[in-house]
Amino acid sequence: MSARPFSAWNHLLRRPVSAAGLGVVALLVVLAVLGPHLAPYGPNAVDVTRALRPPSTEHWFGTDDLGRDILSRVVLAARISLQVSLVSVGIALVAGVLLGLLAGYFRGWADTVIMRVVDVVFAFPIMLLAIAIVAVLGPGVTTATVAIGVVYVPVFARVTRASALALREEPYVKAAAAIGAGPLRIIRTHILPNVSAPVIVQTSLSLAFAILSEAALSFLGLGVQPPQPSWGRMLFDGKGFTDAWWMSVFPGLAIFVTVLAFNLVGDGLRDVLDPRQRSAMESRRGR
Amino acid sequence: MSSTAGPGEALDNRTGPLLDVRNLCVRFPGPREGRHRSWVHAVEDVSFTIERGRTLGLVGESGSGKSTIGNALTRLVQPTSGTVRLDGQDVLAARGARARELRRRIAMVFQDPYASLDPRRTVGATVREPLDVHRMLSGRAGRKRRAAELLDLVGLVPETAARYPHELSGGQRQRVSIARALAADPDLIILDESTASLDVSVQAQIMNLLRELQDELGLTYLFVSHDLAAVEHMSHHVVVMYLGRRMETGTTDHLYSRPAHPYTQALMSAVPDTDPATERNRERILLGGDPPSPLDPPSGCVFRTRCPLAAGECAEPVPKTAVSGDHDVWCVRTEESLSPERLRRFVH
Amino acid sequence: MNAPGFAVQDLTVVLGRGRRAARVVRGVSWSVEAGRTLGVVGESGSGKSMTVLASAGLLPPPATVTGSALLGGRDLLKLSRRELEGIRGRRLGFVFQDPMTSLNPLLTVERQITEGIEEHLGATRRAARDRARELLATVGIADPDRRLDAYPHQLSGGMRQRVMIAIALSCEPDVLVADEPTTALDVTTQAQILDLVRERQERMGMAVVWISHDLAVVGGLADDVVVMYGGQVVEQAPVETLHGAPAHPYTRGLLGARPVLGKRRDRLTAIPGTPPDPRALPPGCVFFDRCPVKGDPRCETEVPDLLEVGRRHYTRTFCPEDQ
Amino acid sequence: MLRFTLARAGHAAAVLLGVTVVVFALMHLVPGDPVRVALGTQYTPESYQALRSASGLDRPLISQYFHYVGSALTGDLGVSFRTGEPVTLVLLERLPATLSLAFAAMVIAVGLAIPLGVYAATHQGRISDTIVRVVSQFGVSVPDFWLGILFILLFSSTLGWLPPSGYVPLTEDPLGWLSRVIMPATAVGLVSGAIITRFVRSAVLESLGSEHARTARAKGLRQRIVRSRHVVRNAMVPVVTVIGVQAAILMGGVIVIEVVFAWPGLGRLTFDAVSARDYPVVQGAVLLVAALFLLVSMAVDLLYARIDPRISIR
Repeated sequence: MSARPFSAWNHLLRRPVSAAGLGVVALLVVLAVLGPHLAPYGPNAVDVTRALRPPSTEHWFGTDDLGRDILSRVVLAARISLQVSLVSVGIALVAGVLLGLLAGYFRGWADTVIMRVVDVVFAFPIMLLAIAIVAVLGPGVTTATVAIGVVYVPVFARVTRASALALREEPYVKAAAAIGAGPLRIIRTHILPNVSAPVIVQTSLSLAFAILSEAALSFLGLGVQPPQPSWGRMLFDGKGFTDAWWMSVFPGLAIFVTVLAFNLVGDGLRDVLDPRQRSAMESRRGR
Repeated sequence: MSSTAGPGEALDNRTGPLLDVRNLCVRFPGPREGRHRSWVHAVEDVSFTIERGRTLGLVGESGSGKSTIGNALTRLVQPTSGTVRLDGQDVLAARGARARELRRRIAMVFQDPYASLDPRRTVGATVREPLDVHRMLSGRAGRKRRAAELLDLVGLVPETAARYPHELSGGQRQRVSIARALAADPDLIILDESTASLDVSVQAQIMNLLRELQDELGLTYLFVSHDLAAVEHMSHHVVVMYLGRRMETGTTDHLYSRPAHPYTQALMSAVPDTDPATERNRERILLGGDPPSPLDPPSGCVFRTRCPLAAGECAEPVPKTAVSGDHDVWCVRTEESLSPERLRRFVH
Repeated sequence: MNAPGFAVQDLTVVLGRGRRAARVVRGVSWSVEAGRTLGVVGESGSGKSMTVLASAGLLPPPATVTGSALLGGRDLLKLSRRELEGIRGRRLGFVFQDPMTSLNPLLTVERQITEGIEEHLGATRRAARDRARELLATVGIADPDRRLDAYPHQLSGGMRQRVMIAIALSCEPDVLVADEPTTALDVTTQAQILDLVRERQERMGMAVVWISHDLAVVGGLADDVVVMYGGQVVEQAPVETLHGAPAHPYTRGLLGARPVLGKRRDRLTAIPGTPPDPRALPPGCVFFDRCPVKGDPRCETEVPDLLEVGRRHYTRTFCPEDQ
Repeated sequence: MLRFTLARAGHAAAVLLGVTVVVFALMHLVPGDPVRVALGTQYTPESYQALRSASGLDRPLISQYFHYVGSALTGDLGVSFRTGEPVTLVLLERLPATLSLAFAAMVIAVGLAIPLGVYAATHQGRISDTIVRVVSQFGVSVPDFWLGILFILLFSSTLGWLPPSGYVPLTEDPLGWLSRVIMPATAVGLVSGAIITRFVRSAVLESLGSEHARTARAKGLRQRIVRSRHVVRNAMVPVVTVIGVQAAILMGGVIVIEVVFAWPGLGRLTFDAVSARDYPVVQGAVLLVAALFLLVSMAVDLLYARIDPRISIR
């Protein structure tokens, strides 16, 4: 056992599967940042004479119906995908954790109101609500980001509330209260550090779902707007070209690998950080 | 208000008891039945005092309300009625700085050494927390030095400060809990089943440590436990509780040698004797059934539904009866239970 | 020796593999005859429960068990899974520590009692129900008809443990293994359960293995006591001998550590330190670093043998207390 | 049990009321004037007024809301901006296609997940467990609409085994329905199935290690009985909840998959309505799906209470 209890990084990197997930995430970040310098062609370098070429040494992923290089578009779409999912999960994280803490630690009417609203939002299939929000606000990157963020707020609120509720009953939180520590101090020193584990896990898993949601919205024409490349929209465009399988396979593969990477990291984090497993371990040691 | 209680402070109060609890009631909302809301009577009309430097043992089985009393004193639960005075100051009515000062003076050690320390904070941070909360000892260095002193006091090496709870054994963790409780120079320490989840050999270490600390620092304890032998070992005075009520109170010596309440007698006779020979040959009082629900306690004596001596009069309110000077019992049949041939059953 | 007793011989249990392997039980031997009670005493991590769970095949897979566990002339460790299933519940009944988690929350009391009876005795559902009702009455549950249809959460802790005992005794086993069955209960309830087990044993004549951390509980119940520490038997004796003339420093420490009702002392004789880690056991006596005696140069380097120091009295130390 | 059912139904009704508020509010969040937007190039002051009063948009907001809820209760969800048809009729026409697809997907998901999850858990650490874990990890991460596209590429375009799209009602031509539903249902079902599989596996693992399972073994019950009566049965309690939650996620997947397979259900309808800014239809579809989902989760809770005797007590 390591000296510090939460050297999550080391634990994570020691697990080959999680390390692979982290590697892919790192690669994606590199693509997102350096994409324009790495892509062999411009995203909208239309060349109808080269339309619908299968994969070759010149165009590794082939070309689309307008002769655009699919590899370049896949690479350049990484940035927008990551951007939408990071920002939307960021919105959901901040709002959800705040609401969850408010509901879970202070209970009372705040809890009642927040949880009723959460129940209502949970009554909609997530995708449907996102579509409805985008439908109302008009399609585009910003509205898609907001829509995905809004539908994930309740997820974070629930996770945080559940942890806060459980932590409130922990003897060490009671011990702090018995000493005379005020609610703000207790939240800062005892609750927040201890809810962070499930919230971090949820963040990673939500990033995966957000990538999927963004792809689905863009597929439906409600997210990223052409001509800006996006994985979801590329799939929609390729749908009609049943002979040009590469138009459908590679953008989809990009989504799949990205989502898989975030899921692997999330699962790894859960195993390393999950408080239930940890406490189960400790109680076994205890008696 | 100075943060460290000097010997000259509050001399005027030194004559009275340190802690004076009167008519404490704690009720929790129970399930709702239609429009009628039922109440869990966790603690009903409990009074006791603790003299400075002494230990009061609060003994009872699960559901007796003994832990709720500890929680009420540290204001983890809000009492329904009653008063709590520390050195003559009303603890429950205090607000603001005064309330914080009173909180400083009442500390608590919890049962589960695995759950009562924050897994993400070092031992040092945990022990320093009361100092931080009460803004005692300005300066990091001063607080660190104090933490090291405290660890030394409870028999841990100073290096322990840098370690995390999961690296310690149960006994070591409980020592950390005690160091935390001592940090802010409290007058009263509530020990809520503080040795219950430790192994026998470690329990003894902790009980010895607590007694040494009491002698050294003049501490006052409220020792809450289900363990009759441990309570006898630790306490000067004892309160026996059942279903939120006092059954019997008295000095430890008197109460343990002449238990007057049938419940106390049953409780004592249920403790297995370490000597196999006496254990086999003695008669014991076996109680039938289980305690009634605290949602709907019986009228009069709450023990009457399981009491071997119960009679019709037990359904009436029970007056306090003095057994001797410092020994009271809440039982109208106590003459019955004091009869010599009944006593012989468990006095060996 | 009486035939339907239970004996473990040189039982060793290793949990996990490689560097993290924990030797939780090391060469434990004891036996108990029909109608007699063996108390197995030790603190957490002493291997007291592991010994019995391992011999009945109730440990989760990454455990290596060697030695033998003899019941009715058969070695349980050599039986196939199917054969072992025929022994468990039929000839070997179990009662565990926490009756809340040990009973299935989704099944009625009736079903949890009858399934074993149907399995082992081939009883019909109706016959099994009648038997279950009878059993509840014999373990002291009032109104058994109503309780048959109850779910565990509707019963009190004491009643749940009575149900567990009814299940364990349902097929009239040769051996009852009780693994800390009163630890989770209040002291008055504990007294009820102890009384019940004593009474049942007198009627049915089975052997009882009572595992506990509490020497006092075992004192009133057992004929013989085995004291375990760090996976080994450190002392074994008839109960009177063990309490009257304990030979091992650890046993003496345990006896002195508990406050005794009616016998007040200023200090308890605490044992300093903490029990050893089964993944990193000392080369010599397991108790060495906590031992107040350390009266022999071999203590630190050699593991002492379990030697006879009196009639049926064995202890594993280089410095047994003078008798 | 009756009291539990009533309490649960009361809760669902309250949430549904909240849902109507959200759905109603969505409509009124539309930047600009929805009627004007909807009319687009066909805008004339007369047609504007006509559509506006027909939709009740000329009244105060509160009264509009009560009117909306009142009408919804009587089954009136307004008229489509685009076709002028009653929204309720439009929705009812599309409902069977969606329900049959969702149902088929759920059957595939649960039908795969429970046996696979149980098998993996009872063979923990073996190669078969690893395979199930890897495949379900992939399944969780794959976008269902991409899976649908791949299916079309493989089974329709390349192999020519199945029709690439279209819909035949189940009642008219069961075999035709089956040949068309199999690809979209599998695409959605595999993803949900993967999520449920992982959950089943961990629930069964936990149940295998539980103390009551140890008691069952200590009774000498045969392994098969221990597993079916004590391990899997208890593991199903949390699994039921997850299946309920998955029903919602699956409905979301169905919307997109309907677009891929030109499946004339609510999803396709919503998609078209969003593109055409036909707000009453969007509103109606969202409300209907939310109501359906509430119904499902209520059914799940009641099922939960039937399995777990501890629930109905509360």
